[in-house]
Amino acid sequence: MFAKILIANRGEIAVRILRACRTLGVEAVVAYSEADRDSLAVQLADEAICIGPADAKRSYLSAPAVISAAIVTGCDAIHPGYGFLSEDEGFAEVVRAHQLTFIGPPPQVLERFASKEATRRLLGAQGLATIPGSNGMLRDDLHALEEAERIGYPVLIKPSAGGGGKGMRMVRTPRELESAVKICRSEARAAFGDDSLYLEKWLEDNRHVEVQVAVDRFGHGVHLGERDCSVQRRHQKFLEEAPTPALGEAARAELAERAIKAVVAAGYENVGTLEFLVDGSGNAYFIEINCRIQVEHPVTEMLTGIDLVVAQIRIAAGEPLGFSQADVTLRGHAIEFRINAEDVEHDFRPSTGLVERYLAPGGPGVRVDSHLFTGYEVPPFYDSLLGKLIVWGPDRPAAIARALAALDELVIDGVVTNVKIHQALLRNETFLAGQMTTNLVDRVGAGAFLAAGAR
Amino acid sequence: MFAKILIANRGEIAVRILRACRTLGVEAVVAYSEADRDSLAVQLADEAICIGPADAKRSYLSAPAVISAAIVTGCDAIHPGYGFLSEDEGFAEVVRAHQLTFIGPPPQVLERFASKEATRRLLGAQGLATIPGSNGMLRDDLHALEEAERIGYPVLIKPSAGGGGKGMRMVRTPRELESAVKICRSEARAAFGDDSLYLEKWLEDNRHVEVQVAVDRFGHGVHLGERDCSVQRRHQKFLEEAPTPALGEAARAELAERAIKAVVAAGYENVGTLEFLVDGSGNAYFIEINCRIQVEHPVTEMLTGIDLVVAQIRIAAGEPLGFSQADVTLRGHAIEFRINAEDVEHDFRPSTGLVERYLAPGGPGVRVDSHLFTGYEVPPFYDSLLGKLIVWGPDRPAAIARALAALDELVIDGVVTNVKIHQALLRNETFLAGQMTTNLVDRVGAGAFLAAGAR
Amino acid sequence: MPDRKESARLADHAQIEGLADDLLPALIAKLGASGLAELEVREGDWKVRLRRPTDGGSSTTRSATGRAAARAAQAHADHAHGDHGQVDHGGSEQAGSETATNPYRTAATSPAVGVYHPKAEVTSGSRVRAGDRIGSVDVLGIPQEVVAPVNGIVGAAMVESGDAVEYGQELVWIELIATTAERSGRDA
Amino acid sequence: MPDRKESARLADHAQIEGLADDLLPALIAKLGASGLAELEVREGDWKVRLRRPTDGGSSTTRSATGRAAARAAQAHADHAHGDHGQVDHGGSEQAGSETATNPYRTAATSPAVGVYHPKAEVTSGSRVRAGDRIGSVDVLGIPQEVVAPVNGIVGAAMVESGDAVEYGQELVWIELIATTAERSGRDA
Repeated sequence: MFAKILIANRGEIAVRILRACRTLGVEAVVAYSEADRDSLAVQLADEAICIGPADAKRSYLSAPAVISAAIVTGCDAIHPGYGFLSEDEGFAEVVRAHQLTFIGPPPQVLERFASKEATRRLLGAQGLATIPGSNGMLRDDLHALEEAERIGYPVLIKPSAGGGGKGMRMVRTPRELESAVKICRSEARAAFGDDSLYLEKWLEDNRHVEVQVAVDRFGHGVHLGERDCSVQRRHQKFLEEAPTPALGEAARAELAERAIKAVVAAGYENVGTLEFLVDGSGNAYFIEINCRIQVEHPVTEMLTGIDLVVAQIRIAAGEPLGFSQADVTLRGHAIEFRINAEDVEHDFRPSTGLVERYLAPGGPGVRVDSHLFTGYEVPPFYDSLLGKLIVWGPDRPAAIARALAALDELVIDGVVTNVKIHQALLRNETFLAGQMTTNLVDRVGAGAFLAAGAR
Repeated sequence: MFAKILIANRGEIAVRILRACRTLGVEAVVAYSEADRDSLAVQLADEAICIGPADAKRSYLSAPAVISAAIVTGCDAIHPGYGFLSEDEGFAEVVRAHQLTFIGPPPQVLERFASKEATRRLLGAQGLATIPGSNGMLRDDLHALEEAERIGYPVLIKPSAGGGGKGMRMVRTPRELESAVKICRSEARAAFGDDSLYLEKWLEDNRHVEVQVAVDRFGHGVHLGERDCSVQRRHQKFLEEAPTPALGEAARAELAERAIKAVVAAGYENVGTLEFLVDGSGNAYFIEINCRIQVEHPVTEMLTGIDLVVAQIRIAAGEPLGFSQADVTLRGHAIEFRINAEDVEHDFRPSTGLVERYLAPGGPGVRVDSHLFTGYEVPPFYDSLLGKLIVWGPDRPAAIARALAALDELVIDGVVTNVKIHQALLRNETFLAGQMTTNLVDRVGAGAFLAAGAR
Repeated sequence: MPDRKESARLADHAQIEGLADDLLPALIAKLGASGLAELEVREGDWKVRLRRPTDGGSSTTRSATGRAAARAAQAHADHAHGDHGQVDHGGSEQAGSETATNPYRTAATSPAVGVYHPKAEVTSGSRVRAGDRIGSVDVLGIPQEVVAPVNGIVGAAMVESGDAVEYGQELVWIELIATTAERSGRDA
Repeated sequence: MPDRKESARLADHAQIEGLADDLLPALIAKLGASGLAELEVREGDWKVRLRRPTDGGSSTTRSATGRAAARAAQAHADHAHGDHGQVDHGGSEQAGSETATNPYRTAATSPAVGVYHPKAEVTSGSRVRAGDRIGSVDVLGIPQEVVAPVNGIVGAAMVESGDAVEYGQELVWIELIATTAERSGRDA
C-alpha cells in the first residue's frame, strides 16, 4: 500500500478520497487552489498544499504543479478524482516518469482506451455490440458527409477525448453537418486540447445504462452491476439510479457479464465504467469506457456495500481485488441526486454565494456526499456540483419515498440550487414509471417539468 | 395508516420519527417543551406545539399535556419514542381511552409484559432459559436475605419497573444486602414511582446480547438478528454492535429463533427487544423485554435494510408486517457510538453549551442520527445524548477502520463530548478481540481506558 | 448565564466603545470600497462584524417551505438575537416582537396546551390585579387557571374563546399602569 | 463581485455611520447589562453584531486535532476576517497577520509549488525595484522567477534556500520606502 497520497482534486470528491485514505490508514495531502483555501477538504486534511491560483489551468489542470506538490510533500501516489487530469494519459505517463503512481489504470492501459473510436473497435472485437459509427476519425467535411450518408441520419458528432457533453451535437441533415462539425471541433479543442471527432448513429429515445467494473493487476475482474443515467439535460447526467428500470433482472445480469468478460479480455485494469445506449427494444450498444471513479459511484456502493474508491486505491497499489463475483450481492434500489448551484428558473445558470445555513438530511438509507458547511463560500471558478444526495430503499418506490423526504429536509440557505428539478422529477409520471430516456428533459423542456412538478 | 402522528419526544429520536412519518407520507406534529423551541425537530416539523416548560414532568412526562396536544392538533396517534412515556402502560391506556393509538404494543400487551419478573416466568414457560432469581418481588429484608441465600451470592438487586441502571445494585454478602435494598427501593421509587424489587443471580464477566423482533397484529413475527451491548459504564450502554462477537453464526441464529418463537407464543405485538445475559460458556439467559424502539435500533437497520420505526408505525396501524423471515438478510457488521455531552475526564459529568461548529462525518457506510446543528444550544434539562454515529462495514475490522476515520472527522465545537472514550475503545485490545463484558469498563476504570487509548 | 459584575460591564463598555470609535470608520471605508460580503474585526475579546446584504430572502423562504414558517422565523429571530436557550417568551413571533418593542403592555399566557375560555366577567377594559383569574384553558376536561401577570387593564384578546392554544401562548394583553421607575427600568 | 458605484458606496457609509451613532450605544448598554452571548441589530439592509467571547479555545483545538492546526487556524482567520473567497495573501497565519498589521513592509511570494532558491546577489539590505528577480522556485527542474512586488529593501527571509514552498507562500520581506501619500492611502 502507498505511504502518502496526494489528492489532486476539489469539492466533494476530494473529501470522498480523503475518507477512503483514512479508512485505509494511508496519509493524505490535499492539493488546493487559492480559491479553495477554506474548503472542507483542506479543513479536514492532515496536510494540505496550495498548488496555484483559482484558475484551474494553473492549479488542478497543471501537471507540473500537481506533480511538484506530490514530490515536495513526499507522496508516492496521486489520486486525480474525476474530471481535471483524471483521464489524461499524458499526465499519467509523466507521473510514472517521476516514480509516482497514478491512481487509476496504468498509463499503457489508459493509452489503449484513450480513443473512444479505437475502444469501440477493441471491445467490439470482444463481443460487445457497438453503435454503427464513422470509420475512424473525421478527416474533413467531405469525409464527415460520406460517413453520415453511410450511417444514415440522424447522427451524433462526438469528440474522441473527454466527455460531459462538450463537443457533442446531434445532426439530422447534411445541411446542419458542416457548421456543427466546426462548432464541435472548437469546443473539443477548448475543452480537451484535442479536436478529433467521430460520428455515431443517433438512437431516438435511448436509455443510458452503464456497467461498473473492477479489475486487478492479476486479471481478476468483477462487475458491480449497472446504473441507469438516462435522466440528463443537454447530455449532462443529474440523476442516476440502480438497478435500471429499463431491463429485467436476466438482461441486466447478462449485460454486466458480457461487459466484464470483454474488458478483462481487452486487458483493462482498475475500476472503470462501460457506457451503453439501450434502445426501445432493450438492445444495448457499447459507446465508451470511463477509466476513472465516477460522480455516480455511490449508487453502486449503496447496493453492493463495496467501497469503490478504496478498491481503486488497492488495485493501483498492486493488491489483489480481495473479493470475487460471488461476493458481490446487489441489494435494493438506490438513487443519486446531483445537487448543483444552478438557478433552474433561469436556464440553469450557475449560482455562487455564501452558504448561510446548511442542514443535510439523514436517517436510514440516506447518504450525502458534499463539501458544504455553514459558512462556506461557493467559488465561481469551478463546476456547479455542491454535493450528492444518495438514497437507498428495499425497492424503487421505497427509495423514491425516502428521496422526497430527504430533499424536503435539505436546507442550503444563501445559494440557489437545482433541488426543484429533482422534486419535479419525483412527481413526473414518466420517471415514476421508469421510462426516462436521455432526450426527454430537453424535449419536454426543463420548464415544463418544473411546472408539472409544482402542480 | 394514521392521518397525523404526534411525536411526543425530543432530540435525535424526534427527528428520526419525523423522518419515518415523511417516508410514510403521514403528517406529523412535534410536541416540544419550551427548552426545545429552537430544536432541529421543531425546525424541520410541518407542525409543532409547545406542551409545557423545560421540566419534563410538566411536558414530555405529562400524559395530560401530551394527549391534549394530540387532540387539539387533530392527531390520531402518538409516538412516544424511547424513555419518557414510552413504556408506561397507564399512559397507553389513557391514550386509547381518548380514541387515539399509542404507537407501540397495545395496552393489554404492555400490561402483560410490564413486570420484568412476571415476564421472565411467562417467557421462561415458552422455553427461554432465565437467570436463577427471587421467587417474586421482595416482600421485606428477611425475604430478601432468604432468597439471596437460596440463589447464592453474588446477587443483583433489580427494580421491577424501568431500566437504565437506576435501582440496581450488585451485592456480594448478606451484610451489604439490607442497605443496598433500601437504596434501590428509594431510587426505584424516585425514578419509576414503583419501588418493587427482585433478585437475580449475578453472572461475572457476562455479555449483554439482545434480539430485535417485530410481530404484527396477526401473529406474524420475525427476528432481525441480535445486537451486542456489552460495552457499558455503570449499567449504561454507550456502544452497540452487530453481529455479537460473543457467539458463532449457528448460536446467534438459534438464539434469535428461540426468542421470536417465544414472544409470538406469549402474544407479544409490535417491535421489541429481548435482552439476554450470555455467560463465558455461551449460555444465554433471558432477563427482560423492551417494548419500545431502542436507541441502538440503527445497528439492526444497517444490517437488514429494514426501517424499524416505519415497521413500528405500520404494525400499530394494524397493517401486516409485509415481509417474512426469509426476506430478512443480515449483511456485514455495524457499530453504533453514542455521542454524549459528557466530560470523560471529569467522571463523565454532563456538559452543555452552544454548538459553535458542527461537522458530521459521512461517506460510504457512515450514518449519523443527531439533532445537532451549528448554532444549537444544548439545554441542561435532559439526557446527554447528542446523537449516534453508526458505521457499517463488510466485516468487523472494516467497520472499525471506518469508525476511526469517522470519529476523527466529527467536529462538535463548544460542547465537551465523550468521543475520546470511543477512540480509546477502538484501540483497546479486549474490544478489538471482541471480548468486552458488561463490567469491564467499570472494573478497569474509564480513566485507565482513556490513558491506554491516548498511548 | 448568570448576570455579570459591574466591573466586567464597564470593561465591556470601554472595549466596545473603543471598537466603535477606532475600528468602525476603517471598516466602513474598507467595506464600502471593496466587494466583500462581510468584514469582522477583533479588539481584545470582542468582535464587530459588518455584513453586506446577501440575497438570502428566497433561500430562507425555501428553508421554511412546507414547514411552520412562522415557527422557523421565530427560531431564526431567537438565533439572530443570540438569546439561545432563553425561552421565557411564548407564542407567535408577531406577538413576541410586540412585547419586545412595547414596554407598556404585557400578555397573559396559557398555563397549558388545550382549549381557551376567557372568564365572562373579564372583558376589554376591565381592571385586573396580578394573580386575578381571567380565564381558563381546558386540558382533557380539567380547567387550568389563566391569571393576570400584572396589575393593569384588560386589552385586546389575541385568541378567541374555544380556540386551541399551546403552552405559553399569549392570550390577552394587559395594559400596564406604568410608573416612571418601571419605564426607565425597562429602557435600561 | 464587481466594484460598486460611488453612489452606492456613499449610501453604505451613511447607513453604517447611522448604525454606529444611533444603535451601537444601545447595543453596548443592552449587552453589557445582560448575560447574552451576542446581539445583532438590523438597519435597512445592514447588520451590526456584537459577540461576547465564548470559550471556543479548547474546542477549536479539538477541531484541529490530528490535522494541520496552522492551516485550520489560517482557514479560521480567513473566516474571522470575513474575506470569503479573497485569497490574495498566502503563507502562514503568522506572516499573514503581520502584513495585515504592518503597512510598511510587504512580502515577495512564491509563483509556484516547488523548491526555493534565493538569488545569491540579493541579500538582506539589498535595494530592489518592483519586478527585479530576487530568486527562483524550482518546479520539476524548471526555475520559476521570484520577483520583488514593490520598490524597497530586502528584509528578513521567511524560508531558507532549498526549502519546499507552496504557491503564494511568503518568502522574504521587502521593507517599503513609503511616501506619505502611500501611507495615508493605506490607512484610509
